[in-house]
Amino acid sequence: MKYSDTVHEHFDNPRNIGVIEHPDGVAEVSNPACGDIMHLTLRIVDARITEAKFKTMGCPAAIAAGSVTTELLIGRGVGESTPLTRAEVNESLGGLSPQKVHTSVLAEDAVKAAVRDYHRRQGK
Amino acid sequence: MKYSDTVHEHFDNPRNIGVIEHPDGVAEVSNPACGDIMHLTLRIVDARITEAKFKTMGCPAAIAAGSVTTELLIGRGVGESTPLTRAEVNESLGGLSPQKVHTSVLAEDAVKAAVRDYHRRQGK
Amino acid sequence: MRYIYLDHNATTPVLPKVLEAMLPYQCEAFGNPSSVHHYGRRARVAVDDARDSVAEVLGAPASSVIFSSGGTEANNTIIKGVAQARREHGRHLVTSQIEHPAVLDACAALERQGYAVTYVPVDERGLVDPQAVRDSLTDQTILVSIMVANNEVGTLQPIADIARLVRERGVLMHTDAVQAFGKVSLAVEDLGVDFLSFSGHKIYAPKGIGGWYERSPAVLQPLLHGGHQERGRRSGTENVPGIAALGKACAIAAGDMTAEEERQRQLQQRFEHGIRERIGEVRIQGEKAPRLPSTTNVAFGGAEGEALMMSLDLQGVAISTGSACSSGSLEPSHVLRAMRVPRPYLHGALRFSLGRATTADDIAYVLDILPGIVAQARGV
Amino acid sequence: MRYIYLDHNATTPVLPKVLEAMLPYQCEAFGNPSSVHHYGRRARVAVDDARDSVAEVLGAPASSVIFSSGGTEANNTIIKGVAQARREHGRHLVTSQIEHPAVLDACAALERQGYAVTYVPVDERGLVDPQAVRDSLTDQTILVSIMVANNEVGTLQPIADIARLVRERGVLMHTDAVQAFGKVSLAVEDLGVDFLSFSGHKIYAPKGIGGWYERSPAVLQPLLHGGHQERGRRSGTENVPGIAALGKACAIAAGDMTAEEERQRQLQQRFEHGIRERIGEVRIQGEKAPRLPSTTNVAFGGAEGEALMMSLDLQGVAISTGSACSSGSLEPSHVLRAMRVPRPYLHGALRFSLGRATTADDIAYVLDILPGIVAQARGV
Ligand SMILES: Cc1ncc(COP(=O)(O)O)c(C=O)c1O
Ligand SMILES: Cc1ncc(COP(=O)(O)O)c(C=O)c1O
Repeated sequence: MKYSDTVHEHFDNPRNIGVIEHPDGVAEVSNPACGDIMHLTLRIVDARITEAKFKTMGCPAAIAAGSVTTELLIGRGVGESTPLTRAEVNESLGGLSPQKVHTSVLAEDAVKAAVRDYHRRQGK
Repeated sequence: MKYSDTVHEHFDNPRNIGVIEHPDGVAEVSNPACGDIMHLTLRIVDARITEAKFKTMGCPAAIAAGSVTTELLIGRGVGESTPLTRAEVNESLGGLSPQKVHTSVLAEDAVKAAVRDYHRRQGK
Repeated sequence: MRYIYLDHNATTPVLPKVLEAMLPYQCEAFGNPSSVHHYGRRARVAVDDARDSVAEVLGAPASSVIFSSGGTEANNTIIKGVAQARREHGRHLVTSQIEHPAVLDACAALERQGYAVTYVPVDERGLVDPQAVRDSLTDQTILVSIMVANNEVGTLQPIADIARLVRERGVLMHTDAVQAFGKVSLAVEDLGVDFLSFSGHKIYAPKGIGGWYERSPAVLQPLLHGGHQERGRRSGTENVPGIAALGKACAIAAGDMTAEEERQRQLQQRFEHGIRERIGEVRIQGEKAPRLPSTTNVAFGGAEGEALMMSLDLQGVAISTGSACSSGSLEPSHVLRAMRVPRPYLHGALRFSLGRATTADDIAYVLDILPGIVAQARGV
Repeated sequence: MRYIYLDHNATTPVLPKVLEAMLPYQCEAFGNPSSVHHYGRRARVAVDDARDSVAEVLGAPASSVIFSSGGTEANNTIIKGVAQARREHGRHLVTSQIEHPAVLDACAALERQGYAVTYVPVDERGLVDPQAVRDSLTDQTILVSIMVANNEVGTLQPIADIARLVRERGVLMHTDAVQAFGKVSLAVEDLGVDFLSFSGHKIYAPKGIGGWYERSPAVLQPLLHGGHQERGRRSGTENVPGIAALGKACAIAAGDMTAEEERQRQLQQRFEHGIRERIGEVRIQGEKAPRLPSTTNVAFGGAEGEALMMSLDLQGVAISTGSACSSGSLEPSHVLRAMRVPRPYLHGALRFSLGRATTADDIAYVLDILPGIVAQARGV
């Protein structure tokens, strides 16, 4: 497996690891094929993400994807469209190999599910 | 091609090269498949070979076979049976490889033909 | 940083003495063994001498040893070559579920050509049952191929028992001995096999050399046709330096095989004991089975193998997750699945493989850092 | 004794700089390129770099270069691999009567499996007629394989012309470039071929490494199945030191190809002129054809080649009779027969092949001793 320097860097120093207590949005998604699990919690104020934390049981790409996802999310709005796409995750990581793009899909899924959870809590 | 030390030695210093003038038996045999030619002349006194010379256009094994053949022949009688067999030639050369045994056959053929020529000249 | 290489099942460094044995044949005695002049003859002598050394490790006549480019070529030649030569006798082969891809994929290629292949399962210890092999034989079976030692978990199969049952039925028996060759005693007469593959780069010879043993008279269509090298069994200019190196590596292996096996056995016990003492939720594959002393496959529940491997790499420790050959794929290892490793462990397996250079100090160092790395991976 | 090696078409010594380029990957950066840890990554970089160097010599993208154990494996893979992949399209192949045994015997193996093969003749200069190739094509033809440079006589075939006619008909074109690679310019786009084989040990890299170019998308069933190395086209642990060496040898060859070609051309002219001046009844094969500057095949009427060769060997000069690969057989060379060399010359042919180390002095020395040796052989 060949990873970009960015993946290595995030793997080595993952940002925003952990769980937000009393979050505004939460999700846990998994990929049964490879066993990767991603847990994402968001703090959302005035429809804008102010805090994001993740935990994963996954390969280095999954860890890097979680890390970069939280970084990118902070400051973004949660309107109609999803605040983050798998393409952005992939690109921010310097390009994942075909065997590893699924980790960016997992990240996007987690973001969508956490935002959905937020909207549901808002009673929308 | 792997040759024994004996073949190498005979190739390097072939014995009895040349042609006996006014021989008592002479033969030239050839192997059309590989192009080898062997010319053998014998001096025979009282039904015993006293001198033998050979010339060949052939591979190192053929040269060694000619050389060892002349050495072995000298002193032998020319009665009913052939004075020299291919097996003896082969053995004296330390064993020829399957691709090269034909040179001992060529030598035996030359000996037989030269002895036949001797008997014919004797009017038998 | 301290570098510790614990991936000897993937490949090994060339030993200095082995390098020394091959160097003369690169720049100086560089002739082609097919050449008749003195450069060629010197190369030929090197090849013949090396063949003797290899044959000695196998207790076999030198003429039964054929050199190839490695274990993959040997396995492909034997499996496809017997299938081709025996196709009028039948089109069924038997192998196991835990073979190396060089055997499994060669079998799959034959399946695409209309052959049938039975993949015998293993038990949870990673062992093939000889009776299961016997039961899989039909009157169409032309070859059985079962490995001596598994590359991922190190389990040693009961080859002699299997071979006896197989050859009783008049079926040919092959064993992929790539991981066992030079490490444990392998006399072909005791094993009773018709074919056995080996590879140089697993025993401190270079990459690009290997070969096989074949019982004569051999039934095998060659895979490589050409200049009739190796008595026509494997054409192509001989890799003379590689062959000389393999000969030397065999001589070294034969010289201290039992002592080195015992030394590694001690380290393995210390290592596995240490892991159990320091880390919870671990599972050592094939723990109860006869195993290579070099190989410890351990899975950490709730952690992901690749992440563990990369954390170790960052601290200078080189190991592997599944087999080096199939890493880079998403699937959990076919060997661990065949052994029915439970799901929580399936993605958290590491392979540590020891070698000649491994010291008790190396083991202690890894035991020091491993608990923290596992905890971190479980915690992310 | 003075030793002069004039058998470079059989094999070449590894150049010191090439040896230097491969040594780090034996004992130190010895990782398996499939491994993810730093040992593996360093090996992977070496393989990638070498692939770039090889691709540059061919003017091809790096992804079109596949490494193998040598020229024989490359030829076998391409010929059998295309035959297997295309067998539903047709079962006819075309090659020439003067190919290397690695092509001819691979074709013969296919004939035994029910394929038909046309062996196009050559003229007395040793050249294939492109029209003859075109005329041999049928709607069953799946592959044409014609070598660039012949190993015994050095003649250079009009590959670009042949390839144009062949590909016009939608048929795949392979060329065995083992003897030409690194010696004359070979841009695959100019040649217009789909496959091209090469070998390391003919260009001062070690024995046991080679490979092929394939135009993408490639139609080819791999010969070696297993760990999916070389993008699945050729499985088996990569011969990293050999690959690094081949990369270096290519870089060296690319560096001075025209100058070295011209230098050898001068030596060749001097040599052939000298032979004609000093010895009667000689015949230089393919004298009038485009030829490698390294190769002089000369036959001495009424003398026997092997005896000449051994006499030269006794005086320190290493040469070959026919091809190194087929020496040891009784038959006169198939190449000389295909060129209709007259009978008195057929058994008296020698191949002198020059290389980087050959000097004008070496040529002068051989010209000094050769007349006496020929006279002696004619006289025995
Ligand atoms: C059990 C087994 N068989 C075959 C092979 C393939 O051998 P090689 O790497 O020499 O092609 C390997 C090594 O990768 C192996 O471990
Ligand atoms: C024209 C040609 N093709 C193929 C080969 C075979 O290559 P290798 O020796 O690398 O197997 C050779 C060399 O013997 C050759 O001269």
